Amino acid sequence: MNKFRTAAVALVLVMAFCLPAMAAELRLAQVADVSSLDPHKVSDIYSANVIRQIYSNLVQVNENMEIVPDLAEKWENPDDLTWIFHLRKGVKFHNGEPFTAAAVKYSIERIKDPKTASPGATHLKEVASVEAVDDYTVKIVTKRPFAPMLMSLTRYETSILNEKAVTAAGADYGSKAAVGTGPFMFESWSRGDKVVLVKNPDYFRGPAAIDTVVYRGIPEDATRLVELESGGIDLIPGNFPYQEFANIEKNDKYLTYKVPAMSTLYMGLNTEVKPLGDKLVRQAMNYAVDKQAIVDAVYFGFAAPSKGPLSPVIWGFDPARKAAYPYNPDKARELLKQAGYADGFDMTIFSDNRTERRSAAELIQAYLAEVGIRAQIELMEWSALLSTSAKGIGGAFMLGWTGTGDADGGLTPVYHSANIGSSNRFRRKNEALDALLEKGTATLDQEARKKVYAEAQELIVEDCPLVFMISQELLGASTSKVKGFKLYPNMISPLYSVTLAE
Amino acid sequence: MLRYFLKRLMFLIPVLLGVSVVIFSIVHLAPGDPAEVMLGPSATQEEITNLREQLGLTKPLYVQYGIFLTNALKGDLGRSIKSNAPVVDEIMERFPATLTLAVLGMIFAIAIGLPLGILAALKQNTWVDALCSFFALVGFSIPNFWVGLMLMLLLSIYIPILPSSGFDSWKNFIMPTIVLGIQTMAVIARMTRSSMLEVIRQDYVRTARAKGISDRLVLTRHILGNVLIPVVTIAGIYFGHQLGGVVITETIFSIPGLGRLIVDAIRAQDYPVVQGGVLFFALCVGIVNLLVDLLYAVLDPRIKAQYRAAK
Amino acid sequence: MNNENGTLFAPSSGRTKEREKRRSPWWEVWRRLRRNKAAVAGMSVVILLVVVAVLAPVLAPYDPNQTNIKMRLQGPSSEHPLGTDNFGRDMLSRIIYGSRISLYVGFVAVGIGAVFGGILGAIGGYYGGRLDNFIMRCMDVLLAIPQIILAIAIVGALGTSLLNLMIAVGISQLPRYARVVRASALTVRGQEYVEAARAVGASDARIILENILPNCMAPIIVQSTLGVAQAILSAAALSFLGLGIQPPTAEWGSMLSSGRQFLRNAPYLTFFPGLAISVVVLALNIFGDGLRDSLDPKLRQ
Amino acid sequence: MNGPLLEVADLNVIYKTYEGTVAAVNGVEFSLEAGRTLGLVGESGAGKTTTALSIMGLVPSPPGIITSGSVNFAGKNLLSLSEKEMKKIRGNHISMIFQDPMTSLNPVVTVGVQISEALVAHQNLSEAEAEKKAMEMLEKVQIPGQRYREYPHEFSGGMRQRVVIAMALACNPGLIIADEPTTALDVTIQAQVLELMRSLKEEFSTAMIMITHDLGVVGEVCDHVAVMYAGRIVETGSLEQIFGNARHPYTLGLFRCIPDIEEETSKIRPIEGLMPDPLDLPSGCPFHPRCPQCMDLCRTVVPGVLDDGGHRVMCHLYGKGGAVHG
Amino acid sequence: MADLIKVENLVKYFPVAAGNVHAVDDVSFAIKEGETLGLVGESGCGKSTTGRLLIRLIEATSGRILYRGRDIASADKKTLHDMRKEMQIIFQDPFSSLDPRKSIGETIGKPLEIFGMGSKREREEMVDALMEKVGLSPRLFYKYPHELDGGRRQRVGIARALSLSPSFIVCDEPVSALDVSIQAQILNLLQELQETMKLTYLFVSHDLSVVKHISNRIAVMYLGKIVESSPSLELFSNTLHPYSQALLAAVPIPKLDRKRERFILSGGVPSPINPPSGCRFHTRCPWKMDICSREEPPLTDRGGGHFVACHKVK
Repeated sequence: MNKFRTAAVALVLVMAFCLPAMAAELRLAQVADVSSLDPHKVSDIYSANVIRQIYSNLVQVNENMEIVPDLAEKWENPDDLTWIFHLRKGVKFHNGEPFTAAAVKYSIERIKDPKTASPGATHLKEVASVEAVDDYTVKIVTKRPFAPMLMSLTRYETSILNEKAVTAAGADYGSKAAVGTGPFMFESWSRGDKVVLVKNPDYFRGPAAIDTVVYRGIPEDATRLVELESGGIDLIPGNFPYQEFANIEKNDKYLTYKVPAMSTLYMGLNTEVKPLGDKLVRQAMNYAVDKQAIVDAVYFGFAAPSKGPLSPVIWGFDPARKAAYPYNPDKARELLKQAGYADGFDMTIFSDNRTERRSAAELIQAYLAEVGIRAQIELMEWSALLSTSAKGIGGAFMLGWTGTGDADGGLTPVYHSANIGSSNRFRRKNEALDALLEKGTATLDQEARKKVYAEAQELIVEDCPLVFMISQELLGASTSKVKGFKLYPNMISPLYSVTLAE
Repeated sequence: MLRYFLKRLMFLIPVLLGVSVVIFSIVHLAPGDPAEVMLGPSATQEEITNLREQLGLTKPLYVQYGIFLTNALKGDLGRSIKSNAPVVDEIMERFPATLTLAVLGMIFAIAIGLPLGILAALKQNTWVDALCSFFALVGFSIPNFWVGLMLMLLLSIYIPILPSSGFDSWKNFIMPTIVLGIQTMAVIARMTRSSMLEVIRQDYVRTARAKGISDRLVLTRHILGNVLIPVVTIAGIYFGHQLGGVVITETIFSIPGLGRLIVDAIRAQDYPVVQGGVLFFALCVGIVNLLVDLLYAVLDPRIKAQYRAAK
Repeated sequence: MNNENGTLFAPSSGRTKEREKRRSPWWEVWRRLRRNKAAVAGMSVVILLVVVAVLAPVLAPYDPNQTNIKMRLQGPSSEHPLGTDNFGRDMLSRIIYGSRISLYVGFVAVGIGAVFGGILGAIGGYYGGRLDNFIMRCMDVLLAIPQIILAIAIVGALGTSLLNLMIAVGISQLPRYARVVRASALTVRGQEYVEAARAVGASDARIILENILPNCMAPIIVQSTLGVAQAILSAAALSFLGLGIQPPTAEWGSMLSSGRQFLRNAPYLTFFPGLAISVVVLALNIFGDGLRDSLDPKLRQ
Repeated sequence: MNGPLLEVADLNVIYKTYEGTVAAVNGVEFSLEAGRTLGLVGESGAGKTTTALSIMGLVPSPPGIITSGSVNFAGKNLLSLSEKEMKKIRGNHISMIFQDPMTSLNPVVTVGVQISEALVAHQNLSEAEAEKKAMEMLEKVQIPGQRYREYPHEFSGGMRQRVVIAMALACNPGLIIADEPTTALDVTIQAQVLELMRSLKEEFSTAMIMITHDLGVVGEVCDHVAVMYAGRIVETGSLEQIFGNARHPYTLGLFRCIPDIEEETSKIRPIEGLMPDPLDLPSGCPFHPRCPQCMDLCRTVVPGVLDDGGHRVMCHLYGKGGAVHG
Repeated sequence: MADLIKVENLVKYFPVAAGNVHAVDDVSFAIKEGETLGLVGESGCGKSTTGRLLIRLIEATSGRILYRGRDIASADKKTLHDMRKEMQIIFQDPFSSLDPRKSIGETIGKPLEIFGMGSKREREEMVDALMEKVGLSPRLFYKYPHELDGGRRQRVGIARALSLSPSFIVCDEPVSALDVSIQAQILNLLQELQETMKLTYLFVSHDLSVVKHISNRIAVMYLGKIVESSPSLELFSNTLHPYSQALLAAVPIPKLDRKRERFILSGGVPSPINPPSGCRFHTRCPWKMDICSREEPPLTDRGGGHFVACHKVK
């Protein structure tokens, strides 16, 4: 009896000491709270980050943006239209349901169902049918040869869901329930404040090292940083304020992370607006802006002048490319003269109010003024900017592009003339380019594809329906106790391998 | 009297209806489209149209309003376009933070403003009065977002004793409470002072003093009772004002409240959330006004009699 | 009946009578105002600000929009007394130019609010009844929506621009003018001199123009002075939230907003614009208070 | 007690305003025996209310300053008492009734409490005892005692003034100062209230100063009359002396101004001119610019006081003049 | 002399939340040209309302107002406008009856301007003449009301009323806000003007001695009704209605050795919203009979133009 009591007390004591160490909790701050945890219903990066921890896909990308197996162990193309995936066995959803091919079929069909109105449907629009050959084999048939298929399946939008969980939660799926096969399970979400995840002890690669993940949304740069310093959070996975990065890099209390981002910033030109339809004028504008100055002033050096329409980390980027249009105001003036605009002209730059874009616009305005182009800045709400620019905005517009990680996703929506009226905001039809882009999609041989895209990139740079700006870098920071965190170029970094040191 | 309040409650209905029309028109007038926001820059026309249909945005505006109204009458404010969660849930999850802030701000404002105003009035035309009045005037004049930033600079960065975001512990509330309450505090102090000065001049105060009762009794029984009526009015008005002020406070201190929800929703054109949120705010303002009216009846027997007499 | 056409009072012998000097009631107000030291100080600051705004090109040491990346985020120095911002623009020059926008926004927004609110209030107050009821219910609706949210929604709908910002602030201020004017119109309407004007055959329009409005001026002026202060604050708040002012226009609220990201390294970017707003608003409020005291008929006796 | 209950001597009160210094009360002197009633008559701005407030120690300060004088009440100079000692006098030994019954009652406190608080403050009564006494006082002014818990707005104007009277009489003071207590009331109500005051004064044998502009009211309730003009008492005496044999031109003028209701045809003869500007009082006799019998002397020299068997007149017509009295 | 103005069954109800305020309830009287009718009563009895109804500053609920035989209660806008020249009003409160933002000259000249009389210059001279007429120095032309004392302001009000040379003036308690010495000046001025300009007055007042002094006839009002009306002297020598008697007895008189009976009414005036049935005075009347609460006594002539509405008086 006495022994038992001593043991019990000892146990309690041990537990008391161990508990804080055992309950390893990782607290992260993003710019915003998630909007939903239903992968088929969201399109924002902050939700994507959390979704990435909860769900798995058939395939995934690693930190170099290379495609690696996830729920599919291997895959093959019996012909140009067919994709066969062999699935991992013994995987369980967080609700205990087994993962089978039926789940894949359900998920893909749910995305494609117009009733779902999934923002991710675009990634699977070439899919003609999905078929569960057996419990662990899935066959996807595309409408035409579709090379970017695998990249599409890595997207968070194409995460695999469990039908039973979705049906059970009904309309509350994504806000009160989220069931995947990922390393972390959904625990709670206090709207506007934080999402709490706990580790999935049954994760197919083995349980994660950390027990709890808390995602918070802190919109203010300064506040996020102050929170990191005061110990309120452990990790800022991207969106670290540029102006503070140099300081924190020097501080050995913190670990910093820096990778080139998939996204680029550019100033689009509506080529239907005079005189932006004139290629000489567009080229002049490209030469007129000192991109390095924007890198320095807006990004505090954490970016690089664009070498073309694609970021260097996108598959298909032509490594031979040099910076597009280096700063050359004299040439710009000359081109303008050639185009008949020696005295410059008036134009408007539209932007939303995000600091980087607005600041870049202000600098562009100053540089354009030096070659005689009188630009006015007009700020709009993001929604208005998207809508108006799709319909043809009255001038230039500041926009960024991330794409899918594949050259197709980086080029086709933006430059193919079929997308005029929606995502081709330059409203520029270039038949040669259209043909190249179509060819790129249909060519399954990856090396041949790369050549096609290199050609396309050159064509775009030359035609320049936009002013190329910069490819930015992603910055992150954590306290030094966070180990094993890798920042991914697509800004969606998995936390599975992260550990917390004492 | 109960009937009077029921009637007053009924009067809220046309106001809320007006609010819903105003806000519905404003948000739908805005260029842009929630479907486009949701689908992002890469969306095709087809996808956008599909989503618009799913969201019921292709119907004529008056039909949309009709649907909104009929559902709202059933207590259903629809679902957020962005998160697909019921707007009522969205609001209710964020309301506690906002309410806590607004109430704390009001308590702060009254706890500081009232004594300040009383002191200033009692010491009228002395340096104490000048100091109190100037303090109140400054509180009334400085932008609260600036106060927030300066407090944060001081108390989170230079002398890091208070957290700059979140709302988990009592420490989280100190700075937001000050930021939110400072203007109301100033207004209450000013109102208390001028109301005190007015009441002090009243015949009945002179009568009370002529009775030779103690100054304390004159103050508590004869002056304060009458001073409180305009102060309560102004506090009521500023409670509504504070509900608006939470937008800024919540932004600065990253507090997940209703103000930020509505502003984010306005920007994302999440119509149902905007409509629901603003209506809810209007309802709060209405209810606070009603509470103020109730307080009048407690404070002033004349008003109580009016309520009784009202049919 | 008596003589027609008032001939009973034959013009008296020429204009020989000496009259005492005209001293309008405003003179009285001015005399009282002059004695109020605080109000004079407030007024001086406001006047100074107007002068600064007008003479901005002369006073500002630099072009407020001249970027100079090499000189960015320099702390206060003799060259740049208030430092430079993230583009190397001189903060002092930007604050000097910012006074133009702040005053402009303040006065135009109040103009919009006061004119429309005043008209609605005067109509409601003078005619009363259902029209009044309807106008006031509309004002209730506007009041039920928190001002800043209403303004954000309006700017969201109309688009971001200086004009729209002023309209938004003006509309959100409208109810208070309507109420103030209505209240004084109601009081004035009940005065015997309005009855007297009707007794001598004055029309409604004449009464509103010649009796009601001039006698509502005091509260309108006071409210407007304080309203300018409030409008400057509201506009700054909207700019702070990123609505309203187009870059690179120097405006205090948006300067404060963009300086916020440098709060840790360059707090002077937020400190000085905030201080500028505070001083101006404080001055206007002090002046408005003084004006109220000078105009208050209760203190006249 | 020997000597008069109240003796005011050489009282001077000024108000400092932005416009300048207002000489509100200039060397006022009078006395009042216990149980008697003095009517203090004059037009607006004559300094009646300021005189009353000086006795109560309630002259608003700033802007008011009592520059000199003494107010002896029951042997004590009230002007030299501390505020604390004054509090023991106010409402207890001297109480005051103000002009407007609509504003002199606190709207948010029950009339009962307003009556009883003086009792609690001065007579060491418990709340319950004070309540009982207050109810008695209400009955005394012909208001049912059970209306103790009602608020002022539930009473009519006449009843409110009776509540105020009850309040003033609660501690059975030696002196009541009534400042135009019936001016705001209709004539029939005024008659009721005056009647009530008269009978209560008898019952409580209280001395009273009745401030009024209405000579008729003076005639109804007063034993003595003091006529004020521009901060001075220009004539004082018993009711018979003033009403039967007024001597000062201003007093005479006042009587002639009032249409006589009992005569078949009445002639009124107004006093010409206007009240002097209190910021800039005329030199000499303050009444001289309006006086039909004005002499050269009047313009420069303030007349002294001629005392004729208690009938005191301050006019050059009746004395050798020159010296200011006292 | 003929009746200048004749009022028949004049009624004015003000609707309020709790019902109708019976401000003026079936009142009839006439005023002869060049005479003064004194309308006397306590506050709230409807005397001022009657005055305002007469010159149509407020619209009557029903009843006829005949001015020189013409019904003006239903006159159209144009006629009404012309009528303003004939009928004017002097207000009680010398503070609120003058626009504080207008100089004395403007205030007095405004009616002339409205009726387009003379050039600006001529109008100014007419104003000077008017000011002299009412005993104001034309030097005060540019003064503002707040710079004047009550008596002078009242003179301004009188000058304004006289500017259109009317025949009929409603004097609404013109002296009750003034000090006695000034009151006498104004009363004398009004009498003087009446003689020189052949004016007809309706003189509304609560002060019996003033009314007696200035009026040819007096009507006593109680709760919206005329209870007694008679030639001035007759009313005082032979007061018939108990209310009139009480009113008369209540007036304090500044005289020694007066021989008057004490006659003090109990209670206050009932609410005009639901006035008592029958004779409205019955709740306070010392002579009250059964019939009084049931039947309303008609205003009947007791000889010599002395009308009284009382069941007891036979």
